[in-house]
Amino acid sequence: MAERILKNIRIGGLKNAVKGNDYRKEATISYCILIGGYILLQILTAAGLVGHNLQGQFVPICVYISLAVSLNLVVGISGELSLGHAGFMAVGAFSGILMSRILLQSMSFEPAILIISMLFGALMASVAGFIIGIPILGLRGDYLAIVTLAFGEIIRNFMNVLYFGFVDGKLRFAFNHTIEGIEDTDRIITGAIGATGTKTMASFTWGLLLCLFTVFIVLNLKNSKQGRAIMSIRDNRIAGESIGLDVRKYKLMAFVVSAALAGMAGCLFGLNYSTLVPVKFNFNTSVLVLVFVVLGGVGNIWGGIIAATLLTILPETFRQFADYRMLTYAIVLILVMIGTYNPAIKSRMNALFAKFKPKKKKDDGKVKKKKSGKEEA
Amino acid sequence: MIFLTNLISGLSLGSVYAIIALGYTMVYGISKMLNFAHGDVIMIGGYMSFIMTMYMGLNGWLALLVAMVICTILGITIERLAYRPLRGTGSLAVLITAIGVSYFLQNIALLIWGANPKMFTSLFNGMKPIHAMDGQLTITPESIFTILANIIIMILLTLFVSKTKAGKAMRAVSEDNGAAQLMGINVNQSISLTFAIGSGLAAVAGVLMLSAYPVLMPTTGAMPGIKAFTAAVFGGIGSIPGAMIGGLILGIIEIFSRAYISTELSDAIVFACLIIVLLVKPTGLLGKKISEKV
Amino acid sequence: MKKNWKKAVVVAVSCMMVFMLAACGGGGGSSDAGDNVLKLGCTGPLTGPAAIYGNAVKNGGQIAVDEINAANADGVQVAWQVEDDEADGEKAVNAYNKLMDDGMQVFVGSVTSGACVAVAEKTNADRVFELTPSASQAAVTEGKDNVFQLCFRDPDQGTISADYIMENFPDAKVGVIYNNASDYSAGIFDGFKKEFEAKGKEIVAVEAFADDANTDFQAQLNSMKNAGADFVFLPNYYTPVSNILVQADKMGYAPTFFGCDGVDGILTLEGFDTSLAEGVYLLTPFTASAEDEKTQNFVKAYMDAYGEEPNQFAADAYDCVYACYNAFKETGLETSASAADICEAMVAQFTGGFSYEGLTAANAMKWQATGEVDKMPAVYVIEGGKYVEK
Amino acid sequence: MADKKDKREELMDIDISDPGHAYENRQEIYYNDNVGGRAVFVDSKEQYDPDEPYNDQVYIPEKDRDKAPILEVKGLGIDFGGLTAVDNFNLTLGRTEIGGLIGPNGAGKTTIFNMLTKVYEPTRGEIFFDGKSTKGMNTVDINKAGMARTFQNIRLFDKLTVEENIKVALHHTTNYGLIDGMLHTPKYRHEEFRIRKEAMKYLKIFGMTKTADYRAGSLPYGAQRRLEIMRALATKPKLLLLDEPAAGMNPSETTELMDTIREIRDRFQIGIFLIEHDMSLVMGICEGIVVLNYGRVIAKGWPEDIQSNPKVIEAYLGKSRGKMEEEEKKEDIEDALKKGKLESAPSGKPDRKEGE
Repeated sequence: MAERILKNIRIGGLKNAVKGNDYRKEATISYCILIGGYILLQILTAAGLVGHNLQGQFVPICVYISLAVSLNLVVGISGELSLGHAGFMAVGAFSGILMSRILLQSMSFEPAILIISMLFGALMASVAGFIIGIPILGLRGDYLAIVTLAFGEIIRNFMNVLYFGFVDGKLRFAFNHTIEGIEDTDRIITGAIGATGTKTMASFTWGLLLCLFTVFIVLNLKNSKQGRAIMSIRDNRIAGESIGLDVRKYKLMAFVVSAALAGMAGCLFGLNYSTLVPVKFNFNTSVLVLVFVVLGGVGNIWGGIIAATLLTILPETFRQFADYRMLTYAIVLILVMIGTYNPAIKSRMNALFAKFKPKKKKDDGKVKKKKSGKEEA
Repeated sequence: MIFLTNLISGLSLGSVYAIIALGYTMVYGISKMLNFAHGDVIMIGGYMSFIMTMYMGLNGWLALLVAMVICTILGITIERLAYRPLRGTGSLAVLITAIGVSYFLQNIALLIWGANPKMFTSLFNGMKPIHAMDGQLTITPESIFTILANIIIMILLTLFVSKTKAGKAMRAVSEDNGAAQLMGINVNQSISLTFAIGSGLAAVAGVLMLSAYPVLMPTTGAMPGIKAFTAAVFGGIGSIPGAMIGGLILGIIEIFSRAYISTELSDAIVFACLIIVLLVKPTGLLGKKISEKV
Repeated sequence: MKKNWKKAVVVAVSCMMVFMLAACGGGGGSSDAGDNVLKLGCTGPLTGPAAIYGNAVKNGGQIAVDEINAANADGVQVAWQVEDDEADGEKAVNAYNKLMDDGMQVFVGSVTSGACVAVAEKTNADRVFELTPSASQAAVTEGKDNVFQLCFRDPDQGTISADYIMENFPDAKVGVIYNNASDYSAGIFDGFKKEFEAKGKEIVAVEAFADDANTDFQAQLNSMKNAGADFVFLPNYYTPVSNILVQADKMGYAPTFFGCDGVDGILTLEGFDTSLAEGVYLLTPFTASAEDEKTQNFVKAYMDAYGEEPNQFAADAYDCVYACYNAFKETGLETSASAADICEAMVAQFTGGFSYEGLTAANAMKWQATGEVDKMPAVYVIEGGKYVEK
Repeated sequence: MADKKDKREELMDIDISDPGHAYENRQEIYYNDNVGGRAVFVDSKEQYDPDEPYNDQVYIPEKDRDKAPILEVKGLGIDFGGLTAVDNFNLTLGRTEIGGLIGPNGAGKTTIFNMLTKVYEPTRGEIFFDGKSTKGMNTVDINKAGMARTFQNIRLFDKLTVEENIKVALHHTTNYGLIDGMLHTPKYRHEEFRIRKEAMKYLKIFGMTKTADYRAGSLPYGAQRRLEIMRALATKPKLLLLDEPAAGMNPSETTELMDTIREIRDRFQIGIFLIEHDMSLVMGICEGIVVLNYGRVIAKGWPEDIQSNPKVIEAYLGKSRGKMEEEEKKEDIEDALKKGKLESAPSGKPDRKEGE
């Protein structure tokens, strides 16, 4: 019996086609940036070329990188706009601080305390992500965004009335006002005053490990059955359902993993400062992380890493503008957004680059396939 | 009686939210973007009106008019310079730009008018509050006028959108940008007009809000902006009556939860109500159901 | 096409990285006002919702610095550098590090408590002397020998207020409206409540709010009214207090209001109808209408320079600069001394009976080893648009 | 390195002549024009009896004799806000049969597909898939039960590669959990390699191995259509629903597509139910055809019956024409029905109904 094998697709038909995502390349670039940056900065620090100001930002930069990468899981890979990432960061930070204080009563080995606290922070944040995730998964687009914003605010509001502390060595908590009979030094979390007396344990190396871990998890997830399912649902929800993908399950998965990673990052952030107030985790922080993601290119992991680093350092370098610092930052933000996304500027820049690289074939991206298809018919 | 007092202050607060939310909802309807700088336009409107009355010696109402004109121009300028270059590049890029604009407005206000708060003189300063039921029930002129203004704006806007040519063009653009263009509608003009109306309303909202809650600072617009955005989503973003209903309900929930449940958690309660509403009606109270063609 | 674009970004980004490293690196001092200069640094919110406090400290400190430099043209000069921290711990640490890069020797900050606790940890580790003008939380100085406060601690203010109220208004039914999202407000309320309950008295109504900007206070005020409160304690800054006064007036509710040092400044609020504040009590160590010569001079200089009346924060900063300057002179060190050396000597001064008479206390201020300041606040009442001492 | 090379070779060296299921029956069922009735379109108002699955006259391939028909639809109907879009739709489709659904634009064809796959919940009627009622199932359950579909307007996962598009469809047979996925455990590696091989097999069958690494959204139109069919097949369905597979194709591509569809049925031994406007395709490969107009079945039968059915011609022509004109047109349409394609005719309601 003769095989009826279909004719192969003509090569010519692929001249406008675009190659897909190269996971290995993406991973290599991401890890190289992280490790290379770490080594470079360590050398510069050892050589005394890095000032206090930049040194002090190492840990926050790492935290923001992790946050940007984890938010990318929701915004870029799952395709949902989340405006409440700081909420998960808050849950992770405060539960991590709480755990570290409890552990400090019986342990003194800091790396172990840090790791357990971070895992606990991740766990609590993922629980929060799960609780938040369930109701919102039926929502779409901007409605989902507003609900994440609302949850972020609820978490912060709730932190304002939450009190934790030791009374006679026992952990006690209360809502509103104060815990009966507590000594000032035994307070852990005091409502709006936040967490005080935290023992700072974070360091640049821990920050790097956190970043590597986050990138590892997110990139691996992206290139796995689950990640493909999440991206499929982003690209076409109805088609995803038609091939049997459980939309809610995978959206929830992306949301919970992202929350857990944000919780971990939040915990490291919390353990980098001796005090932490709930106001820190307001809408502005969520937006800040979103800015990293968008500026780095939605879905682009290493772009997010670079954007987070630059935008954390940028306001600090603008200190020389004194009173005009934040104004300058705002203007730069607007200009960079227009410069990166405006179609006219984009194509002009591309044309400019094409001149430098005459040998490389220009592919004009996705030409409207569907139109040409219909014309043929 | 306390109930009635709370209801009235809830309605009044809700009316402020509603007027701000109208700006959000119209802009969203036409350009599908969340204009997070809207709250800061309110603040600018407040400062303009303040300056006109305090330094230029203008009458409050005249100052309101000037503030409206300035905010309208501001709205159009923002749209032209910051949002138009990004049209058609996806809502995220514009969202971030809007946040950039918001920072910009706040910081420029800080530089010009300083960090010290100003006390806004109420537009209805000469009028006396109405006391009824042996002083148990108090109705301030601000409440009355805010609620009235909300109703009038609502009616005018509905008429504008449904009866006038420009309004119909706006609706056409918000339905289908490309098709509207093919029908010969000037899309740029329609969008500019929307921003103009939204920003003009922001000035009104700012003056009304500051008449009732008079502290004016560079960050004055931030929280009402977020609340109004919530209100717009509550009612179904893109829907004009939805914005009004959403605003009113939000105001009432906020005041009632403060009065009867907890002042500490009132914001959390407001947001929790929003979530519950969206669970029952995923596109808000009056929002259009999104149906995808299969 | 897209790839090329991304490469462009990468190139641009790497250029910027290099630039930034160059900008951030180095750590050399930048302000060279002269040889014999003591470098004071401060971080505070110069932008954002709390910008008013940071700017007041910046300006108040500048007045003191200008005075000192004018008076000692040949002696020790003072440099004054204030960096923005947006009232945020993370930014404050960054700002502090920037000051360190610029060669700061004595740290006069931070302005807000939350930020200050985070920075105090660093100054303690770096051995930099710290005197904060306005960070009033107990946690600021806790366990740190190098950190001192020039202001009252929040709970202490609450305690003193409670004592004053119980003594002078024994029959008052007291209600409280406080900001539960503000550490300052919550801290004072904490002390107030403790003291009140310790004395076996009852607060008839407690209501909170979460936003210092524009809030509708009718629900809170109604609750006060219903509970029959004829005395309302407002441990808040003057922004919400002015809002409360306006709204209370509109609803015709007129109890006796009692505020803390944050209420100072309410009379000079632009556009505020001062008649609404008539009869408001406040417990504060400083008012701009005080009639002693020092205050008058300070107020005049401030008005000339910045066109507005100084508030409590400005006065605290003024005092801080002078206290640090005086203490430094008494140590006998040269300005070329390292920050750590200055720190040890200054700590010895502050714990060893150094005293300073300033604007913000009726008595000469002295410091305890815990970092707390000993000073007495006074209670004022607003009468005829002026603060009148009680 | 050697290991890697082996793997790559293993990937490319796939034996696609592997018949899979009962491939040998192919000839028997292919172009089966056994007279006396077919499995398709038995107008079964009476209850389906599992003991006696097909009526005696129906020709049934040996292997299907003791099984229920793959799809049985009874009295299916749906209303959109009082408007009846589809009413009283009945159908029986054999296990390895190619059925066609035609009708003017807006007749409700895609709506029927949407009801079958539970994108819409039917207002009335029952659907038995593989002998089981699909009541209470959702789109995902339907696919898991073994029904896969393509879409009128192509719905691919545009930003994923061709290979990934197929891998996603192999999702349920990929056997590892979230933790394996996040940490890339040996289990992950093993399974990924297996499904990669399987994906390559589909690509080879459909002659698209070269496209494996390209983004699905950037492929030419014809390749996208093919990929969509492949993706549906990769979920290992028992019934494949194709919504206008030839839309936008030129005649030679359409011929190629006809071969493809037959090949799919023969190779995978599944039932196929398709919507199409291209009459040459429908008449060329469908063993049974149902014609829909205004949501109601107006004709059923073999291609030959449909071609000469006056109701069908009227549906495509419309009623309100003058007689002369009508005759003229009738010839045209008959001609078209016999030979080529008939894109669309003046028609009634829009294809899509807004929910509630």
